[in-house]
Order: sequence, then structure tokens, then C-alpha cells
Amino acid sequence: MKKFINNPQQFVPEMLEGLALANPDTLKYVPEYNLIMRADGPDQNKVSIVQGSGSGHEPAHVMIVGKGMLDAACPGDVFAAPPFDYVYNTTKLLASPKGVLLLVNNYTGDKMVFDMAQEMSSAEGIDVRTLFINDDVSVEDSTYTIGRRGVAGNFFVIKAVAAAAERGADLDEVIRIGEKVNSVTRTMGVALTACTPPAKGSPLFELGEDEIELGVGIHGEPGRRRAKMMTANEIVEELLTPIVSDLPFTAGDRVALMVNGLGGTPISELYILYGQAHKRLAEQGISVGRSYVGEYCTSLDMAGASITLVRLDEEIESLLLDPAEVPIRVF
Amino acid sequence: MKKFINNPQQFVPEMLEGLALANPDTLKYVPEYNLIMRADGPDQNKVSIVQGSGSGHEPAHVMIVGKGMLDAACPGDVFAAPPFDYVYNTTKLLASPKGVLLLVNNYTGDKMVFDMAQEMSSAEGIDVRTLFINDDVSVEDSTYTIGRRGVAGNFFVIKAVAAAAERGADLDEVIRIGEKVNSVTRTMGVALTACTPPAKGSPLFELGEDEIELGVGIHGEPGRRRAKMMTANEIVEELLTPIVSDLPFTAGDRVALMVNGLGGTPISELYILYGQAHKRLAEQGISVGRSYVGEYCTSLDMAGASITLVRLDEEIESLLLDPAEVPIRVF
Amino acid sequence: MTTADLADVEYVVHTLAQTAVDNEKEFGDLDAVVGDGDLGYSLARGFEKVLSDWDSYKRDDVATFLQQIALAISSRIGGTSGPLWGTAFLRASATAKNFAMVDGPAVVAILRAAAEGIQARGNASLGDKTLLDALVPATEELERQIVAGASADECRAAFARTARACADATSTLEAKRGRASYSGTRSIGSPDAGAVAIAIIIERIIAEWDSH
Amino acid sequence: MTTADLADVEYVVHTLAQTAVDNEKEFGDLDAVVGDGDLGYSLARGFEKVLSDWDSYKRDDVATFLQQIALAISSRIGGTSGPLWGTAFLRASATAKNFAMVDGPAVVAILRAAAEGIQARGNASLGDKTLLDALVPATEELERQIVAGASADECRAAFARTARACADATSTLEAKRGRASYSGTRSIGSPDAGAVAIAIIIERIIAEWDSH
Ligand SMILES: Nc1ncnc2c1ncn2[C@@H]1O[C@H](COP(=O)(O)OP(=O)(O)O)[C@@H](O)[C@H]1O
Ligand SMILES: Nc1ncnc2c1ncn2[C@@H]1O[C@H](COP(=O)(O)OP(=O)(O)O)[C@@H](O)[C@H]1O
Ligand SMILES: [Mg+2]
Ligand SMILES: [Mg+2]
Ligand SMILES: [Mg+2]
Ligand SMILES: [Mg+2]
Repeated sequence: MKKFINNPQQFVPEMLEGLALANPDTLKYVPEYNLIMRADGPDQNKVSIVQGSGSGHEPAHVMIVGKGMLDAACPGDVFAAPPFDYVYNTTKLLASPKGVLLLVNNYTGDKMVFDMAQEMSSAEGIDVRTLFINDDVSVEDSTYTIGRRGVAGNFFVIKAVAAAAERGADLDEVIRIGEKVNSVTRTMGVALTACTPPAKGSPLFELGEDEIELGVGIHGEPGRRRAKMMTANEIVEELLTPIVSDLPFTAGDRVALMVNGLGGTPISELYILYGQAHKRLAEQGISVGRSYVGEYCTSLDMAGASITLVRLDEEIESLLLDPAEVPIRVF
Repeated sequence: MKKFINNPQQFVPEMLEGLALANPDTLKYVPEYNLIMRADGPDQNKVSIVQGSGSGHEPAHVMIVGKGMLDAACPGDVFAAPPFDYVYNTTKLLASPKGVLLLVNNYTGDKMVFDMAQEMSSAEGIDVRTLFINDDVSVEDSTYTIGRRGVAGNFFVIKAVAAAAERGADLDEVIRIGEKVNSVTRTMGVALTACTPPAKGSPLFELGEDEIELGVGIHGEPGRRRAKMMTANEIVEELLTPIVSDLPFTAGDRVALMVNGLGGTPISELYILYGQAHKRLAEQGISVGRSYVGEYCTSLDMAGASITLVRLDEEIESLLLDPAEVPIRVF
Repeated sequence: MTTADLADVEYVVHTLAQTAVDNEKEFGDLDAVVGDGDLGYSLARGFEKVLSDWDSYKRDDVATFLQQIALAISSRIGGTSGPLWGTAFLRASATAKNFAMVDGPAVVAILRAAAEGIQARGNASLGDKTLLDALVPATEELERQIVAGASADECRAAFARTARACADATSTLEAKRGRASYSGTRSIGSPDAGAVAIAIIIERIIAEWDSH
Repeated sequence: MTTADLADVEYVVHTLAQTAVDNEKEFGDLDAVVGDGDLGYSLARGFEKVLSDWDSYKRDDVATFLQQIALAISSRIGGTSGPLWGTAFLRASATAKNFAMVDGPAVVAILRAAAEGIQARGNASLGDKTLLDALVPATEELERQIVAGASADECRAAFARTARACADATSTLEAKRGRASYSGTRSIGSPDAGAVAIAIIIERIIAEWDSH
């Protein structure tokens, strides 16, 4: 493993410290709970929006704390939900009279931790609710499992609820919007390589020089199916077809199209995927209203990408358009 | 090689087509010259700012065309200066009564191509000038060589001259500013892995599992020196020391600090480098006025990073603060 | 309850914690096969804290001691393991309160309460390929041996043997819970990481029993 | 000048172009050792265009033909090679104008003009480890053989032999120009990619001379 790290156990704290040093006017780092929050938070006049998840998905979510987006992000260690304590204390710190919304990607561990923290915080009189995001079409949603996972599509839920909260919506309204965006968001991912967690020091799985993994999540775990390497256009087909047929998206739909890099893939390649996806959608009568190309929700250094579609309506599009000021600015 | 590509020879055109499809309101793609320009350009009331270089450095520079930044970017193939013809025709297309400034990283091929294009365009009455950027401290500047290379520090030159042009500065003034920013900008890079150009299909060089290359440029060529893998903090020392002593930066200086990823390194690791660099500078009495962490000027999928320092004064800082709207926006 | 009981419980918890720390890499590798490879890291970070704070825990009785361990775990361990193992210790503590002394039937009751806590928290059934598939049958086998009047040594040996056999047998199951479940039928062919971890921990506790 | 002259020049250019296309991978690998690996790609993309447009070039005389090649090259080849090779052909064309027929001395003059064009454009001196270190001594050797009255076959063989020997000898030099120069002394030990490309091209032109 070759990485810019000092000590695998300090990977997350050192990253968060660097993030706070780079954004001294806007962010505060609370080391006791791995917490990144707005320097001036919580805003007593709005619902606090908090995202919790494992680390290793940067810029998600610690780097999108800021005006118009998250009030705080509470990450665990790499690919591990934060300890219950961290979430509980984060909720207390972010408590606002208008309430707290915890956004969580739907995974076993995360669900358990956040359910426990919500119970405990509610018991102390904090108005807190939890919204689980589950946009991944590669996982079958059956009563036997915990259901679909949340992956890169969570960005759209976050952006929309954050904009609504910023506009003054109450907790019920914010949740209505979050559930609505989640319900029209679909994602599927592919890995070209495995990723290497710092604490493990070696790739999570082995992929041959001509193999790819279809239907991967964002935790470096293997996907649904291994396939032979194919062209960019063929990969777009593999990802887009299950996404489109799932909602389903149909002719006349206006969508947001996100091509998300998983960490090790350069943005040049993402635009090759984007171009093909855009054209294939157009052929089906689906028009792209807003485009997102880059790294949003990654798996450390994994080479790979995911495609997300969101069916837009006036309300969602307007919320996506609202301004936001976050550390992953360019200038 | 596993990449999202269809055909290595279509790598650049397909990327540019995707970029234009994703930004239909703001960008125009001219396939004949690999050109990305503002949809409404050229603006007759300002100096046109054009960056030319090889491809493979994305988001540099095609993804920073937009209001407040470049009027056009004219890339060649991967790691190759554009053909002379492309530059010449780009210059003609971007001609404005206030003149055209060609920004070029200082490399043999690029210098020759842009010198030729400038000669030819000038002969046709276009007011065109070329500014060569050379911020890389790892290359010795001697009369025997073409001199230092231009690397990620070019972002600061671009941002400053673009802001000045947007404010209405004339060509002489824009060049004065560009030369000034270039003169106070210093960069050094390190590679943890080699990169794989699509047309080559295999890594440009081999690095052992415990080896790194210090002093790499941005074209995947080997660096000045091979070293054993070290900690993030030790790497910061290797990069920062030659940068600081070169200008030199001294106690009391206020700087912009950029940690630039080379393509395959996740942003989490970049923040670990950032935190240490920030603290080491503070120890030397050098304060960070503005911070930049992410991918700016990459080498395809190379894992690695560069650190750039710019000595700020009021004029430079104010230009860096001006707004810009480019495709590598987040929302 | 007697001091000997608390000493036994302390020995079990200490050995468990030490095993988790010593096996960080192995547990991680087991979880990497179809999971995300962090099981070893999560357990090691939590249980090394348990070891380093060892002397600070109140030892009024077994229940108090176990509750303190529960709190330490759930405030330190992330991922799925934090809530599951934390809940297990919490339920174990609550059940320990009902027993004046920790004899065989008490041990069975405590283990069963822990397993039920995990079940309630994680909503998994037997056969879903989780640590329950080692813990539950091993506990049942322990009870069977006790009822049959086996010696303490025989009981412990049977407990460990069953945990190991059932952990290994999870290889044939398809994961229905946790991250491994996303791999669908591809999880078949390798054992569940949590179940094998349980077996390794129990084996060590039993192997070193006589030396404590 | 005679039609035979134009045919010879056409043969040389065509073989050069074909060699560049056929050796894309090899030239790229040579450039990857201390450069950025794109020499093969750049030359192949430019010269495959030369081949595909082959019939469209005006053939009024050798100078016109060479000038058209020059334009095709510099409008198609990127990197350092575009300006260098384009300038070489432009200067070759200008010099060809001075000769009524392309005999031995004319060939020497044309090659020398090409090399001087490269030198002017790239500002490299002999010994800087560039293609000039193969092209210039090979041209000098050709002139020496012509002056010494060697046969045409002998002249050509000496030309190719020298180009190869000098290209190989660039291994001992430190690169002072181009991207390879950034590697400093590490460029010592492998030959210059451009110089070896020149040798390979000349060898092929000479080897297939009799069959055209
Ligand atoms: N819902 C569940 N109920 C019981 N045990 C579970 C459940 N989900 C996972 N496990 C157990 O937890 C182990 C994985 O733990 P860990 O690696 O910490 O979780 P994560 O999936 O969050 O990375 C699995 O091997 C399995 O034994
Ligand atoms: N300044 C120069 N003068 C003459 N030849 C040069 C010069 N710089 C480079 N070369 C030649 O060009 C070759 C590399 O060409 P190419 O790969 O196209 O350039 P780049 O460095 O732009 O990738 C070198 O091997 C060398 O022979
Ligand atoms: Mg995990
Ligand atoms: Mg090149
Ligand atoms: Mg795990
Ligand atoms: Mg090259």
C-alpha cells in the first residue's frame, strides 16, 4: 500500500484536522466525535441537517458541510458507521428549536446506530428524525434483507433538504422533500479495481486485469457480478439499463444525470461516460436538465464510477439550483 | 489497462464532447481543433484568455473554461502539445479587439508550437501574446535547458489574469499580472504510482511497492529522484523545503497553499498533506491566506500530489477572490 | 454470587478482548472476502480501549461490570459490530442481575440473552449467515451438555467444538444480513466473518481456561 | 530534374511514413523510458494522415511535394515532434528548390537543411541527446562517402550504419532538451527515442531501396 498517511489509525482524524485548517472561517472540528460542523452552527432558525456515515467516501460528507448544505457531518472510521456515542453527542450539539434531521445511507450498521441515537436523543427532548437513503438499484429490495443501499444519489437528497431547510421549511416539510427526492433517485456503480483501506493495507478483493465488478456499493465490498472488461459505451449500457427500467424513467422525463467517480478514476474518463449516457438518454426521449460530473461519493482509491438519475420536477430542480458554499469549491 | 474508454484515439474528442453535452449553455466544442470555448465567446470587450497544453491533466484546462476563467482551452492529445494548426485557428477564433493572451506551461514542444502560432497570428494582425508559466522547483533552471516546467501553479496565473481581463484590464496589464503571479508561485510534486496513457495501455514507468518518485512533472515522465516510501509528514517535508527555500518564502509572508492531486489519489489523503503543510508553514511564520485542496492539474490516473505556494499581496489575493463559473462546479 | 464468579467473568471478557486485539488482521481478512474488511479494525479499536481502561471499571457485581463493558463498546466500536456487541453485553448484564451465582444455567441464560439482544437489534434469523449461526447453536449445545450432567471440562469443550463447527458451516449459507448480503449468492463458499470470530474467541477462552 | 528524382523522394517519404505507423508501439516505448511515451502516437497519427492523403499531394516538383508534407505534418502532429518534423520538411523543401536534380550533393544539402531547421526550431546542440545526434553525423558520413567516390550502395549503407551507431551511442549522453531532460542524469543509460526512431527509419529506407 502506498498512500499519503502517517498512521492508519490517525487517517480520519488527520484528514478532518486538515479540512478544518483549510476552512478556518467556516468549519469547526470536534475531535471527540469525529465531527465537522459549521463554525457558526447550529442555526437556531432552521432545521439542522446532519449526515452520518463511514469515512472513505470523501468528499462525502465532511467536505460538503457549509451554508446551503450540511450543518454537520459525523463520520465513523473507514467504511464503518460512527459509534453510537458520536452520533448521540452530535445530535445534542446540533439541536435546534426547529429540529434535527439525520440523513443516513441505508446499511445495517448505520441503521442500527442512528436508530439508537435517535431514540436516545428523542428521549432527551430533542426533535430529531432520521431519513434513510436507498438509491442503489443493484441490490434487490426484499423483505429478507435490509433493502437497498444508499450510494451517490444521497447528494441530491442532501442538496434538496438542505436548500429547503435554508429557506425555512419545518422538519416535516424537510422530510417530505427528502423522501420525495429519494423516491425518484436511482444509482448503479461499477468498479475497475478494488480499493485499499489504510488499516488493511491491501486491496479488499482481487480483480483480474480484464475483469470488472458490476453493481458495487461504496464500501469496497464486491458487487453483484463479475464481468469481462468492456468499452466505456458498453459499461454505460450496463449501468443505465437497470436504472432506467427500475423507476422507470420514461420518454418526456427531465432528469439530473450524475457521473460519480469512485476515487481512482480521472475526470476525463467520467466525461466519456457522461457523453454516452447523455446521448443514450436522449435517444429514449429523456432530457438532461442538470449534469453532475466528478467525485461526489467515493470508495477511497477505487477506480470506477456510478451513474445516478433523478427525475426532476419544478420543486426539486429549484432546490438543486439554490447556492451552497462548501469546502470542495474550486476557487 | 482498465479504463472507461472506447478507443484510445477517441479519448480526447469523446471527453470534450461529453464536457460540451454537460454544459450546453456555457460551452462550445469545436472538434476540428479540439477546442473548448465559451458558448458566447469571444467577448469583444475583454482580452481573451486561452490556455493550451496536452490533455491528460483534467480538470486542467478544458474544464475551467467559463466566466471569470478561460475563454478557451486548446488541448492536444494526451501529454502532447496541440498541433500548430489548432493553436493558430483557436487564436483566430478567439481574436478580440483587446487582444489574446495564450497561457502555456513551459515545455519544449508547447513553447515551439505556441511561438509558431503567435508569429503566424501576429502576421495576420491579431494582437496576441504568449506567457510561459514555470513554477516547478524540481527542475533546475540553467541556460543549457529550456528551463523550469509549468505545473499546477498555472491555476493561480490563470485565475489572476482571467479576473483582471474580466475587470477590463488591457493586454499589457494582464501580462504584467500574469508575470507577477508566476514569479511568486512555486510547486513541487511526488508520484506514488506511474500513470497509464490510453494509447500506450501500460504504465509509463515501474515503481516498486515501496518506492516513490520525487520531483515529477505532470506528463507521467519519471521525476528527479526515486526514494523509499515515507510517511505523509515526511513527504510534506520533501516537497515543502525546496519550495520555501526557492523563492524564498519567509516569516511574515501570507500565502495561498494548494495541495493538488495527480489523479489517482483520493481527496482524503490530500487533506492529510494539507494539514501538515499548513502547520509546518505556521511554524515558520508563514500564514495561509487561501487554501486549495483537490484535483487541479493531474497526470491521468497517477497516484500522487503536488504542493504549490503563492506569495500573496493585496492585488493577487483580490484577483483570486473574484467569482468564476466553470464546469468543475459542485452544484 | 462469589468473587470467583466475577473472576471468571473478568477472565472471559479479558480473553475475548485480547483475542479481538490479537486477531485484528485475521478478522479483517475474513470480512474482506465478501464484506468490507473492517471487522478486525472495529473490534480491535473497541476492545483495546476495554483493555486499556480495564482497571477503571466498577466491579460491584457481574451485572455492573458487564454493563460498563457494554457502554465502552458501543461508544467506541463503529460499524455494525458496535450496536450488536454493545447490545449483547447490555442484555447479558441485565440477565446477570437475575442470578445470585454464575453457574452453568446462569451462563446459558446470559449467553441466550446476549444472542437475543443481537437478534432484536439486527433483525437476523438463524441461517442468515451471521455470528448468531455460531453463538446460538453453541449455547444450545452447552445447555444440552449441562442438562446431561457432563463435567465442566466436557461442557466447555463441547461449547467450543460446536461454535467452530457451526461457524465453518456458514460457508454453505447465503448472506441475508450485513454488507456481505449485497454480494448475493457470491457469499456462498466462504464462512461468515463474525461467526468465525466468535469461534476463535470461544476456542481461546476454553483453551486457556485452566491457566487463569 | 527528372521524374526518377520525384519517385525517389516519394519512396523515401512513403517509407518514412509507413515506418512511423508500423513502429507506433516501439517508438512509444522508447519515449517512455525517461520521456512521456507519446512519440509513437504523435508520429503515427501524423504520418497515417500523410499516407491516407497520399494521392492528394501536388507533385509539380520535389519542393512542392515536400512542402505539402510539411504542412500536413505540422497541422496534425502535436507535441515536440510536430514543430520539429514540420520545420525539417519545410527547410528540406526550400533547399530542394535550389537543385535542378536530386543527386548525392543535393541529398546532403537537403538533409543538412532539415537538420538545421530542427536545430533552429528546438535550439538543441549536438550532444544534447536528441534526434540530431543521429541525423547530423549520418549526413556528414554520407557526404564523406560521396566525396570519396563511393558507390551509391556503399553511400547508403554507410549512411544507415552511422545513423544506427550514433543513435545507440546517445545512451551515454545526458538529455539536455525535451521532456527527457527533466530526469537529469537518470536519462543516461538509455538511448534517445527520437534518435533511435531516425535510425530505424533510415535503416528501413535503405533496406528496401532496391525493391522500389
Ligand atoms: N443484521 C445482523 N445481525 C446479526 N449479525 C450481523 C448482522 N449484520 C452483520 N452481522 C455480523 O457482523 C459481521 C460484520 O461486522 P462489521 O464488519 O463490523 O459490519 P459492517 O458490515 O458494518 O462492516 C458479519 O460477519 C456478521 O456476522
Ligand atoms: N529541443 C529539441 N531539439 C531537437 N530534438 C528534440 C528537442 N526536444 C526533443 N527532441 C526530440 O524529440 C523526441 C521526443 O519527441 P516527442 O515525444 O514528440 O516530444 P515530447 O517531449 O513533447 O513528448 C526526443 O526523443 C528528441 O529526439
Ligand atoms: Mg464496515
Ligand atoms: Mg509529449
Ligand atoms: Mg465489515
Ligand atoms: Mg514524448
